[in-house]
Amino acid sequence: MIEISGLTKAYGDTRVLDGIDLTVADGQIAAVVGPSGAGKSTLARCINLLERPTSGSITVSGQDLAALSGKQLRLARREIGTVFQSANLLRRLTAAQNIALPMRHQGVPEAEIRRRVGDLLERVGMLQRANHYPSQLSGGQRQRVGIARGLALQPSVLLSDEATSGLDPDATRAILDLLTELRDDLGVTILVITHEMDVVRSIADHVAQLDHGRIVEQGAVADVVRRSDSPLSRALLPMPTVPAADGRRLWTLRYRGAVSPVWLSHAGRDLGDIAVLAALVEESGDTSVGRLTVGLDPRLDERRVVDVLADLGLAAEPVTSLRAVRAESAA
Amino acid sequence: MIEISGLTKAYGDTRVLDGIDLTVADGQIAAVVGPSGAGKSTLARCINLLERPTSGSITVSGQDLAALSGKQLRLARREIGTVFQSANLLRRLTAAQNIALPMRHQGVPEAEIRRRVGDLLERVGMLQRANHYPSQLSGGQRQRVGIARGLALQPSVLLSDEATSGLDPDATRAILDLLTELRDDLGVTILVITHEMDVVRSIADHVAQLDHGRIVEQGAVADVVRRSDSPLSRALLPMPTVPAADGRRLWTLRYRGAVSPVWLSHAGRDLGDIAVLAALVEESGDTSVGRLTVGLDPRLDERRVVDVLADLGLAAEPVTSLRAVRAESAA
Amino acid sequence: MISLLSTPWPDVDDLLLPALGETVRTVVLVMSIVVLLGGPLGLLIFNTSPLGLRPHRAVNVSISWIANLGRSLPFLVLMAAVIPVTKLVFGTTIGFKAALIPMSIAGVAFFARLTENAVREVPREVLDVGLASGSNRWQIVRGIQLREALPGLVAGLTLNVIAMIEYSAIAGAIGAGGIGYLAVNNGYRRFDDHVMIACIVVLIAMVQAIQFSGDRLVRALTH
Amino acid sequence: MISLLSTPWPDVDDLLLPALGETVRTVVLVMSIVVLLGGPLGLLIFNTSPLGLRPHRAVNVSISWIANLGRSLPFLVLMAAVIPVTKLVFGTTIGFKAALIPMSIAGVAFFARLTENAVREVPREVLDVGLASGSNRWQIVRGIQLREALPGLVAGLTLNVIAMIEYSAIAGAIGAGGIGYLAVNNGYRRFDDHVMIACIVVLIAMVQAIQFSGDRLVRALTH
Amino acid sequence: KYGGGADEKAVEGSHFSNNFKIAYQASSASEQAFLEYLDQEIAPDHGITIEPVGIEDGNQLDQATADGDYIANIYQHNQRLKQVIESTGMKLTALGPVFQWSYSIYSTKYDSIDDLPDGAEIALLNDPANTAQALWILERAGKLTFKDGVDPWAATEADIADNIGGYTFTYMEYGAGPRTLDSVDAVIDYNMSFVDAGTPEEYRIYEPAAPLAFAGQLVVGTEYVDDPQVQKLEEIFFDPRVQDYLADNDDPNLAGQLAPVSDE
Ligand SMILES: Nc1ncnc2c1ncn2[C@@H]1O[C@H](COP(=O)(O)OP(=O)(O)OP(=O)(O)O)[C@@H](O)[C@H]1O
Ligand SMILES: Nc1ncnc2c1ncn2[C@@H]1O[C@H](COP(=O)(O)OP(=O)(O)OP(=O)(O)O)[C@@H](O)[C@H]1O
Ligand SMILES: [Mg+2]
Ligand SMILES: [Mg+2]
Repeated sequence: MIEISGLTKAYGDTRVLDGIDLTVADGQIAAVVGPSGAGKSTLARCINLLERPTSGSITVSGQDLAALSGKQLRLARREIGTVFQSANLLRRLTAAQNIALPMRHQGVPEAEIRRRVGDLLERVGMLQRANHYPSQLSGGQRQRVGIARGLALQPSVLLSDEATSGLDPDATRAILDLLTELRDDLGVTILVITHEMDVVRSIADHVAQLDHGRIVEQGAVADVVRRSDSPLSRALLPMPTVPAADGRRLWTLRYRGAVSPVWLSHAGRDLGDIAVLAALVEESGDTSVGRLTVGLDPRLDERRVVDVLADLGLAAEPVTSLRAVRAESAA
Repeated sequence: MIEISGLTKAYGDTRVLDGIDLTVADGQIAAVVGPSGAGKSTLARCINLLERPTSGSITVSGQDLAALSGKQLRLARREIGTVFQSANLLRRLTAAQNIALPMRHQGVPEAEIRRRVGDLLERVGMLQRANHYPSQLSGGQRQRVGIARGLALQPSVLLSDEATSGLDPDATRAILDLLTELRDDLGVTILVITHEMDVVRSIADHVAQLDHGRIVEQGAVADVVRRSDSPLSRALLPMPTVPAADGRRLWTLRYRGAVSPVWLSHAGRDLGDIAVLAALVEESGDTSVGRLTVGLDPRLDERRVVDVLADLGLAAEPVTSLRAVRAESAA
Repeated sequence: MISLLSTPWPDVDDLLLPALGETVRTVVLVMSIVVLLGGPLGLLIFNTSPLGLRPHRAVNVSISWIANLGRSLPFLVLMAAVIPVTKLVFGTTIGFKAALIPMSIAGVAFFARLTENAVREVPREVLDVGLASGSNRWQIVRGIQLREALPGLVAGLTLNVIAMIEYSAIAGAIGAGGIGYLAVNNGYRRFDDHVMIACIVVLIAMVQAIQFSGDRLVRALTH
Repeated sequence: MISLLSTPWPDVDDLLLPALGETVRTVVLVMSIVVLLGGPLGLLIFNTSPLGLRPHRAVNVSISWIANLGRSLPFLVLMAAVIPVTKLVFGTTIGFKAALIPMSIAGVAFFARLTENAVREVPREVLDVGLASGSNRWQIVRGIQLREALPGLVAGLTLNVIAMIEYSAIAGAIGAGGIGYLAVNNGYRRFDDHVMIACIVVLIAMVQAIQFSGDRLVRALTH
Repeated sequence: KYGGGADEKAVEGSHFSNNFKIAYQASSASEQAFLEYLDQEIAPDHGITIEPVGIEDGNQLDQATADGDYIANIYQHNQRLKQVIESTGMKLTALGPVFQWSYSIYSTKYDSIDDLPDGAEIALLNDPANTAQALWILERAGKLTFKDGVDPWAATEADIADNIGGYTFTYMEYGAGPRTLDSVDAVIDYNMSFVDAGTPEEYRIYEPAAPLAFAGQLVVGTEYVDDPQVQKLEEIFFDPRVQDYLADNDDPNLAGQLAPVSDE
């Protein structure tokens, strides 16, 4: 459990974080998204107290880190795994030694270290590179060693700062599966910083958007995707690029969960031909979510369209102009 | 124009690149994709001769770099902009000074340097941070300074190694627009290394997949997405996760270009209710591409389904098992 | 002009070999003290500085001041200044033992600065790795700072060993002997050209060998 | 016990101030030569090494060998060894000028190693930035290597200045004067305790000031 | 505690063993040769061996003698000794003179002291005793006068009343003398240094008799003056054969460098 309230961090005059309130419940994955420079990494660094907050309070597993003595702080930090944005590997240590380092320092027995290092290397697909030095690894390989090291102490809280950016889709999938497993099987509380909305959709329970040091929107992922017009929901389920409309009226449709997959055929009976111009329909966290831009006969009554689709479980909204759709899809 | 043939690079006994043949035509964007450690960065480093190839030949704008004298090589390299995977900023220089460095070394007049630095900073959205040192920048900000620096000498060839990984969607969009503009307006030849398939779909003309140092598949993006069952095409247009099938027969549908957007309604007339289980329909390089998993009445004749859809311009294929779809969508 | 009074070549060995032994003994002993004390002192100076793990102005200023003392005085003056200490510890102010204390003081102060400089090059981010995973300060210093700075430290050590050979020539003035002193005393002051040439050759060979091994080690440690 | 033979306090200044002037003059002059020659030499050694910009074994081994020469010999022996050169250049082997050449040789060799060590810490990747953008070697060396290594170089320079003050005390032996020599000759050998105390105070203050300014500068340059 | 050396057993009733460690100024080959002569020719008669120990730093050497680390040392004259005792309070006693150093003016440019031009640059050794000794040579040659009440054996440039020759002085470390010869008009230094360096005798332009006041003394720690072994030491050093040997030996390390003790 991570509880942040009123967190502010300033470098000189510039406030990099400004009154952050955020709670990540036990055994949940929270995603923090937001533009480059928003303060995401700073937030993570405040949580494990690598940066001292200027004001505000942070408790992790009920402990206020800032109030702890040196020794207590060290013990508390061992419970918080950190994956750094730029892997920060030790240049003079091999991949395996880098992963072993935190365990060595914690006094884990040598045999146990060997076992865990092997296990972690395998998990991140780096078994073949165990004895390579960072200079002999590719960017993504370094990143994966950093992930393994962050998990080495079997933390109960994990801070993952863009762990998967720069990883290929397969490796990303493997890491995300690993994180989900940690949450589900071991109840690890995870804060994921990411720019990849698929990552948020596929593993996060909670999502918060940071901008200029403030949280501008947050909520359960299930709730946020249902919101019809919040910037975060649009970012989470971006509308694929829409081709030209050739005379049809454009509508945005949105649904989540209990909707029959044959809704399109059914709607077609009432509304005539439906041109599917852009669509993203997928499974997310056990339910189906959809977001489409469709073209309908412009002569149809707006009310009727909304009602027919509402009966089927979809939220429908006419698109005011093509420009708007494009802008939205770029957001 | 970049022409690579038979390129091999070995570190000791391990071949990191193995017989690469790749051509990027003038004014084109080629994307290189592939798993972490496949050899993508090494490929880029061979092109600007930061690594000497073990064998094979590389010509850039008709020049074989390996055959040039020191001075000629320097001149040739000025025509090749490089964006490094890990920005590689100079720690003791500010953002602006980092960008100015290559220009200073090329002897660009001071006023011109100031102008171009300002312009580049603005392009990558870093005008406010011009005088920050790298240690005062966020990861994404550093990355953007690195991009600006790679463009500083107005190169005719650009090597971009994961320039946008770690950037938020807006910043990514801005960078991609910048790259497209460079290609379209200035005819810059660009090699983009990326893990983000949207990046490939939205800007690349050509795509090559690297795996274990070999090119396993390549082609024009337009061609590759049309291929029905190549791994690269599936990676490019990944099938969103498919929910449970409840009694219907699963089909994968694929199309590109000249297909009426109302095909779904039309197909419904012949095939009955169509359950849209997963879909990705979007505009890609001026045409519409679609990839869907739909559920149809299991009693329908396979031939008939294929024919009906083929008439509408879609390739249809029955899914052999749910497992297969999942595996495919994860690939 | 070769002096007529030079030691005959065959007899040069009789002077050279013991002197070489003395130099090796002195330098090895002093270097062990230098590493044992100078290393920690340098780490302390760096880590209490504003860039270190535990900035502490008062401690930093005072130990930095103390380390500077050891490098402020000409070595001969330093030797004189520490006579009371030497006398207390070894009961004598002359000979090999008496040279140990002033040489160690100068060497420790020098190595402290070299250590500080080497450790300063370790990027802050990798120290954060240790902090974030709850390592204690000593573990961070040993497991991360020293480890990452290893090539720089070895290069510093190489510099230091060679400086100590130089100092041992001055320490010869109080009877510590050694090859540098043999060169100064018999070669320079007594114009014994054979001894001079032999000493110079041996000194050059020794320094080359040390520097060469140091460089090799540094390269082997750099990944 | 304060010697009866000590210079009266009011007269100490008359000895101290000229000596201080001599030290400053010698060290400033030598340091300019050291920086001008030692820096490039160190850059050359590093850049011809296997880790450098243009590895070249033969060149590397030979210049490294030459640089080692300058640090192989006890300073007094070095002074004697270069007498012919000194004589040729300055026409004299005595006094301030005669000290410049041996001091410069030792200083240059020392600074070459310090430069090499500082520059070695610059990550290879930032050199690649220069190579990839077609900068020539000199631009990479000046604009990237030296620039990035600046804090390390300043720290090395600080070490070097202090070492040169120490050397100047030995160079006093051939009449170069200076405060260290005053401490040795009048303070130590003549038991002039007033002069000794005054010299020690000045030397300590000088070294502290240099180290302190050096440290400040290093910190200011570290971002 | 020492018995003449940390690792040797002291003779019954004495602080010292039968191996006499005697310190001399390490840079002086002639002092070493002198001690070796004693060891071979005189000491055996007394059942003693003499072990010369070269120590360059005179102050440390005196301290060690006062402490009984060495039974005696032989590198300084009475005036210097007085100065050391006065300045440091070391407990040292001189037992008597044993030899005198030949001390001369050398020049490659001029043939005699009288040829030295007005303003000639003369190099002197920089340590106090030798600076004084050199100035005193010039004083006795009539080339300068000292201020009233100045002890000639402690004189410095500041004590000169009238610099008749108009010389300028340059100071150098022991060992630099012969090497400096070409750079200056004249050098005043020990003969032994020039002999060691192989400087031809023709460059010796002035060679006054060494004064008794500058005779090298046998010095022991005051605490040990009555030690029975010190008695033996005196017997060895003041054996009449010693002075005869100094007068007419042909050891290249001694002849022309260490002279017998004179009458004044
Ligand atoms: N000096 C080296 N010695 C041995 N192997 C090396 C060396 N440098 C790189 N490699 C190996 O070469 C392979 C290719 O590395 P490269 O950096 O080109 O991968 P990449 O495709 O860019 O991966 P990523 O997407 O992770 O950046 C990697 O498996 C890496 O371990
Ligand atoms: N030492 C510093 N001095 C001044 N500003 C700083 C300092 N460190 C960071 N900043 C600023 O704080 C802001 C937040 O940085 P942070 O690293 O938290 O961003 P981020 O959200 O992680 O971005 P990214 O996605 O690019 O990694 C940035 O605008 C950065 O410029
Ligand atoms: Mg960040
Ligand atoms: Mg790469």
